Amino acid sequence: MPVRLWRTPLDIEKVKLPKAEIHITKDQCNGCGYCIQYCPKKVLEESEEINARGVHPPRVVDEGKCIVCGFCTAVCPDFAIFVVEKQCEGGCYV
Amino acid sequence: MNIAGSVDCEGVAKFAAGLPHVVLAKDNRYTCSDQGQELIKSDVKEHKLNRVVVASCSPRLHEPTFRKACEEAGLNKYLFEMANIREQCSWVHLHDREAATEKAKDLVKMAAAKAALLQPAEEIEAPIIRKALVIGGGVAGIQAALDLADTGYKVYLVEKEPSIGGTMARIDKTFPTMDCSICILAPKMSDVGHHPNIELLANSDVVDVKGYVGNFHVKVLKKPRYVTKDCSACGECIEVCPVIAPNEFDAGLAIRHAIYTPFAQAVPSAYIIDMGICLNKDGVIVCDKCMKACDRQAINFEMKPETVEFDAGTIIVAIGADIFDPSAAPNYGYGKYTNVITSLEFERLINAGGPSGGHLIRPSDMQIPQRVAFIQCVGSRSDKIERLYCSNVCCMNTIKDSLLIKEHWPETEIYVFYVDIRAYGKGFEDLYKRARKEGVKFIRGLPAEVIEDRKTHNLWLIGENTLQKKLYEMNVDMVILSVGLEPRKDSEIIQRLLTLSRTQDGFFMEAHPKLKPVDAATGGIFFAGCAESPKDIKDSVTQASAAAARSGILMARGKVTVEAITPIAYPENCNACGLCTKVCPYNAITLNKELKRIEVIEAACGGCGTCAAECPFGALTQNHFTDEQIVAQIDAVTEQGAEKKVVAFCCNWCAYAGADFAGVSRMQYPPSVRIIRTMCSGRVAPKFVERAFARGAAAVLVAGCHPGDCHYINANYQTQKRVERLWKRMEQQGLNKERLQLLWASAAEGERFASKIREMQAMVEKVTLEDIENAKKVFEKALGGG
Amino acid sequence: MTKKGTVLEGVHFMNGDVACAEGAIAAGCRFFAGYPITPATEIAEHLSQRMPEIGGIYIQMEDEIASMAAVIGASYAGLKAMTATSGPGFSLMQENIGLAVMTEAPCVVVDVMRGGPSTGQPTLPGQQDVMQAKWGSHGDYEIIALAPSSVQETFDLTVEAFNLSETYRVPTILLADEVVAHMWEKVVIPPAEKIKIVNRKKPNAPPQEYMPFMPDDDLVPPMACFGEGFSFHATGLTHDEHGYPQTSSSEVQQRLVSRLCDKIRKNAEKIVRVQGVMLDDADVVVVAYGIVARAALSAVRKARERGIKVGLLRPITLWPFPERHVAKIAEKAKAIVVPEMNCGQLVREVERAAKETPVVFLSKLGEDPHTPTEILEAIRRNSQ
Amino acid sequence: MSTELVHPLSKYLRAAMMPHIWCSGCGNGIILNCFVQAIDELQMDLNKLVVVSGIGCIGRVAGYANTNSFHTTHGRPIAFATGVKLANPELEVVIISGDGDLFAIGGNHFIHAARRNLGVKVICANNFNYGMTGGQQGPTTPLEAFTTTTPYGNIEHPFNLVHLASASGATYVARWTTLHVRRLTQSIKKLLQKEGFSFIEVVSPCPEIYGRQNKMRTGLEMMEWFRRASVVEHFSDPAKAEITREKIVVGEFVDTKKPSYEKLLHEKIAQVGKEAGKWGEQCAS
Repeated sequence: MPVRLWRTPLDIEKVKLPKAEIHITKDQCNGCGYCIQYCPKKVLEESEEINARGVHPPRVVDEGKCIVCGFCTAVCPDFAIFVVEKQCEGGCYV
Repeated sequence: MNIAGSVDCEGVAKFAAGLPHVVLAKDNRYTCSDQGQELIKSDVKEHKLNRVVVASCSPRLHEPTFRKACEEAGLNKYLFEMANIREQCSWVHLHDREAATEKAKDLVKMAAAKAALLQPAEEIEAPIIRKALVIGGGVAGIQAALDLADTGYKVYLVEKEPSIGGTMARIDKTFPTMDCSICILAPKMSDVGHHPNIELLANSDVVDVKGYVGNFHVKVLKKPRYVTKDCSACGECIEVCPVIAPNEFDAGLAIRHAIYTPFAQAVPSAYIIDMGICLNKDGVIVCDKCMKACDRQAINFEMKPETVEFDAGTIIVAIGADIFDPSAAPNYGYGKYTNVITSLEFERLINAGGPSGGHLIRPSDMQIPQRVAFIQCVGSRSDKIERLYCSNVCCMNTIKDSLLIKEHWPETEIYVFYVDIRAYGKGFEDLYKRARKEGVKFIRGLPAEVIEDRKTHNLWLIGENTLQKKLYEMNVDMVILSVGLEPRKDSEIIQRLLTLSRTQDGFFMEAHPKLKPVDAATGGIFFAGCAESPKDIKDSVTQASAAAARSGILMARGKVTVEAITPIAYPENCNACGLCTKVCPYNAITLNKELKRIEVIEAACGGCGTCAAECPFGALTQNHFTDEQIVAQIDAVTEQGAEKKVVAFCCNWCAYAGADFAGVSRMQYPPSVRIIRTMCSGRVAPKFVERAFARGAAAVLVAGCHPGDCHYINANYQTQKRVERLWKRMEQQGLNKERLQLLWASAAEGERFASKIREMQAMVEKVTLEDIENAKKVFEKALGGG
Repeated sequence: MTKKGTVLEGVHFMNGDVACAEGAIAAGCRFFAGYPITPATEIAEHLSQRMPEIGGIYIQMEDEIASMAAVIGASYAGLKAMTATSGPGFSLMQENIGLAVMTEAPCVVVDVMRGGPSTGQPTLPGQQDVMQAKWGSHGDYEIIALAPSSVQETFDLTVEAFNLSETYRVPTILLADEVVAHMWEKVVIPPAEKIKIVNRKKPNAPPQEYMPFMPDDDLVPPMACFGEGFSFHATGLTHDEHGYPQTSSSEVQQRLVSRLCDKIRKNAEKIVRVQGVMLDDADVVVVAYGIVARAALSAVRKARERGIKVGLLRPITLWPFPERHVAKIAEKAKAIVVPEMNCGQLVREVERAAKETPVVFLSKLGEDPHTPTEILEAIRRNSQ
Repeated sequence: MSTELVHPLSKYLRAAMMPHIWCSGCGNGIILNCFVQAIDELQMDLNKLVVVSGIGCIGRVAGYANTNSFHTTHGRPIAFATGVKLANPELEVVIISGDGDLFAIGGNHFIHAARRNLGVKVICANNFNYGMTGGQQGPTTPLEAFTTTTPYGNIEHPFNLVHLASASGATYVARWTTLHVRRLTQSIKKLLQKEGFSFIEVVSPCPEIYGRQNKMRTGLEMMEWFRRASVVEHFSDPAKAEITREKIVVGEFVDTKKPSYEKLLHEKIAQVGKEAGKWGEQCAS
């Protein structure tokens, strides 16, 4: 019988998933859009504001969705974004 | 009074005595018994008999028995022939003694005619590869693999899941003894993992099987785990993996990560990455947390699927069964009401290692329920959802579960809604009694529906108590659906790969329900566990050991004797057209261009005889099913009253077995049909059909396995082509093509066969003498030779 | 001929190429990168034997471009480095000589001059690279070039070349010629401790404050090397004192390029060396360098025997050009005779410095250097 | 989303030189990012690290990495690095430069350094053209590609860099794209720990100059091409790894061991001379 997640798993409270703090150095962003495109959780989007380099830096849509994989940090050609793991009491829960 | 009940055996015997070549005819009871066999032996010796015909049951049942008797009497076993006057006569014409007797005479006459032309033959022997393939790593597959490996045979155990263990690994306790399921299974699992004779291919699929008994060539696709053998199962990677999904093992009641191990005792213990949910797609590593966490660098995203090839002499099919998905029975609200769970979900809840740590809790509020209802036969014994069979394990499982609840929370009120309670096995009844003593209430009559109370998430059960003839409306905290077992979704794949047949239920069909319960009809293949029918653990293990023993017997002998039903070639007639090489499903015939003739590899020959049917020059025929012998049978049938008879050619594995099954099930059909057995419908040469018509037969039936189920891979596709060609010809010649019928009927489809005969009978009655004459003219050429 | 593992000393008979190689070793050169070319090949051959003996590096590169680049790399990694070639290879080195100038990499380039242009006369002497030595690379810069006229001097000037390049952080060119290079003569090598050796200035600022191109009063910045704890950047682009590119700042370009020139120009007096013979009363002065100066000297002596008041001025430093010395003798002299194995290169500098004093040019091409007789003839003609 | 925290890698960059000069979507920044990440993971001694670059957009990388760095003339970084590495073998010398610099004007130095198995490490940013000079055809420009000097389509066959490198004797050869940042970083770590001549080709987007002329106007379009076309195949035949629109074989091609040139050289010196091993004595004094 195929497993369908129609019922909230009973141990969901026990699941520790990292919580993120996303830091964007807006004026260093050059607007390539890689962080937005390749974020596996689609946490980022292009903002309307225009930065010192005349581009639209990314904006965080939902920090809660971020799982701190750090790909945005690694793929950013301008060192304009980085993510640190939030420190919660005994780990953060879903 | 198997036969004599509806056939005048004495009369038949008298008739037989008058047949050409017959020097002795006897009426005797229980000829298959030892005394019966002794009688045959002594007569052979005494009367210097050189051919023997027995008219009794189906050759599929006792031909080996009588052949053995002949051999012991010094007569080559290929000089024996059988007339099937039970399954295909007495049992299907119970209420027409006269017609049944007439038919029996015909059948004997046909057998005698064929017998006169039988030739002694020696069986050739092919070596058997002393390695076995076991498909499926549930308790049945594990047991079979261990038994064979301990006997000393190399075993390839193929499991499609990442770990072996199957359904048993997920169960908490076993009935009736209340053993801890995983505690008794885990040691066997690790034995498999460590056994020097077992090569475990987990997370793998069998994708191709070629060859024949004793000489199978197997291709297995090993799906990548993305974790190498270096994995020490330390679990560091799980800690950091940020992706989660419902955990199959806990029936979705708990979560797992993208990298995971199916369960603590998994074998092999190496972890696996679920690429369906892992973030790393298209060869791009987005998240490398697990790689960073793994000291042993056991994670390798470059792993590709690999194909493993090996040879095996025997195959054990132990693919198990699926568990019925109750959302197909919407009236119980599964999938809607959180507090309606399945018996498997119950197992995970009550299991100390499960998501609730062994506490039976309501998913809605995590509270321990006070009132619990079990509903039986969910997915069993119901025509509404086309599950007509009993799933065999659910009753006892529920009784066991109810006792488990009582054990932990004696105060719980438990109601079991059932149709019948089937506690037939050893120790089962005691358990049932205990449950009742503990206060479990058994109520006959399944609820019509279950309704949830929006606020409390309690459940209302509404139905009729069929014992008290009273309607009930009952409120409980939790409902447990006792779900049934059903054939694996992917059964067709294995069926096609191994050319097996399945019953209407969809489970695999054994060679004989009584005498060959673990053999498949295809040589060298055996069944274990729920693949063949729903079973509890004990029966699965028993059958597994049986299957292991059966395949062990073959391998111990070290060689398989190929029945002497291989082609005979007459090179003088052969003009090297190569048609036979094209139709042979086994590539057992090769064309030697230099010598301008064909060569037959007998060990590779499956014995379908389609080559003989294809050859236009009479350069090929089939041992024991020669043109002459079959023609003799046709002539025998059509000697008298042909215009009222249906000449049927049935393949040994499906149609003929189906006809037997009709007999076993006492399905009644008109007596006008006379069955000529060939190994495969592919043996039926057009000239046989033509001859039948030329000799005035009212109708002809060619019957074989369903396309795709052919026991000779694809030989029955030739049958179809040939029949279509004949139909075309009949149309051109202004004949009613209805008179030639083609039927695909499996060994399980007795009714299908019976109704086809009924339908043809109706048609036969409309066939006029003029029609018969026209057909005679059209096909008269076919009378030459034979 | 040499004692293994030591710097050579004592009296030896050797040719100019070998003397140059031994001079480099004596000066502390521990890296040589080169490419075979006549007539400089023997320098490479000799160093391929000697360098390993004294723990130095010898490598034959894929071409002269690579050789020059490698030399700069070795210099930045802290070794005294040298390459040796002849006209065609010298041409290939020019771009990276410019890089050495721009990044102020101390190094020595030996150019054993042969007949050009192009492949020309590989086995015959020439003095045709004098101007290339000064102007060969693009852009404005000053450079140091020395011209030995004997085997002994080849040894001495090679040591001197290293000292100058280490002092001023500028590539220094030893402009020898085929005759000096292949001529065998007595060479006296003093004991190592007697040989004056100069090493580049090291920074005394702490790493975090260190600015790789911030000059001292002598306009020369102290030099840190890779791996010494000063992590710094150097580039061929116009750069500020941090070494960071400033490609569009006129002010930085102004400051950098003028300093690169001034550190030589303003120190010219300290750098320039000439040899003067019987100049005090000279009416005629012969200005000659390299092997030609040897013929000139004997011509001057013969002329004096005949009572002609003639003297010899031999520039040892061709670049920076000894302008003041020439101007001084020009004040008294009636004529200046300049014999060169080219169509007139250094003579232009002489004319510029001599002002009104007539300058007679004696060209010689495609054979052995001028003979004393030829020069004597010229002296006589111009002494009336 | 505060920004008071500093980027974990900022200590490896020369703050004064940031932000860099590269265009939006240029892959050079990603290569720099992966390079310093690798240095960080290896906890390398920056004082022993020398980054050498040549001319071209990526040439500026030497200035950005906060370590010993030298920006040479066009095509000559490997030749310069040869001097550095031989003069002080304890230095880890990494050449980071472009395809034109390393394989057109500098091609000779590349093959000879590889042949000698000089222990320097080369990271090549392959952007298929001369970006800094405005997008001219170069040694890696694909057939039929458009550049400012192939207005009718390129008729020159491009170099297959991984094949060239392995044929020339490199002991480590790998190719990644700027999308494969994780693998690239791991690969660079491996490169930095190899003894002999090692080479990584990084296929890198140049949307502003190359992309525009070839129907890939943005970095994203070029990265999507990499995602579509690249197949990870370790130790496949480099000869069959030409880069096409349809397929970019990425992965490790060569990973072998043989003594480096400087190792053999200094063994000779030790055996011949007495003073071997006194490196930088001139500097030290």
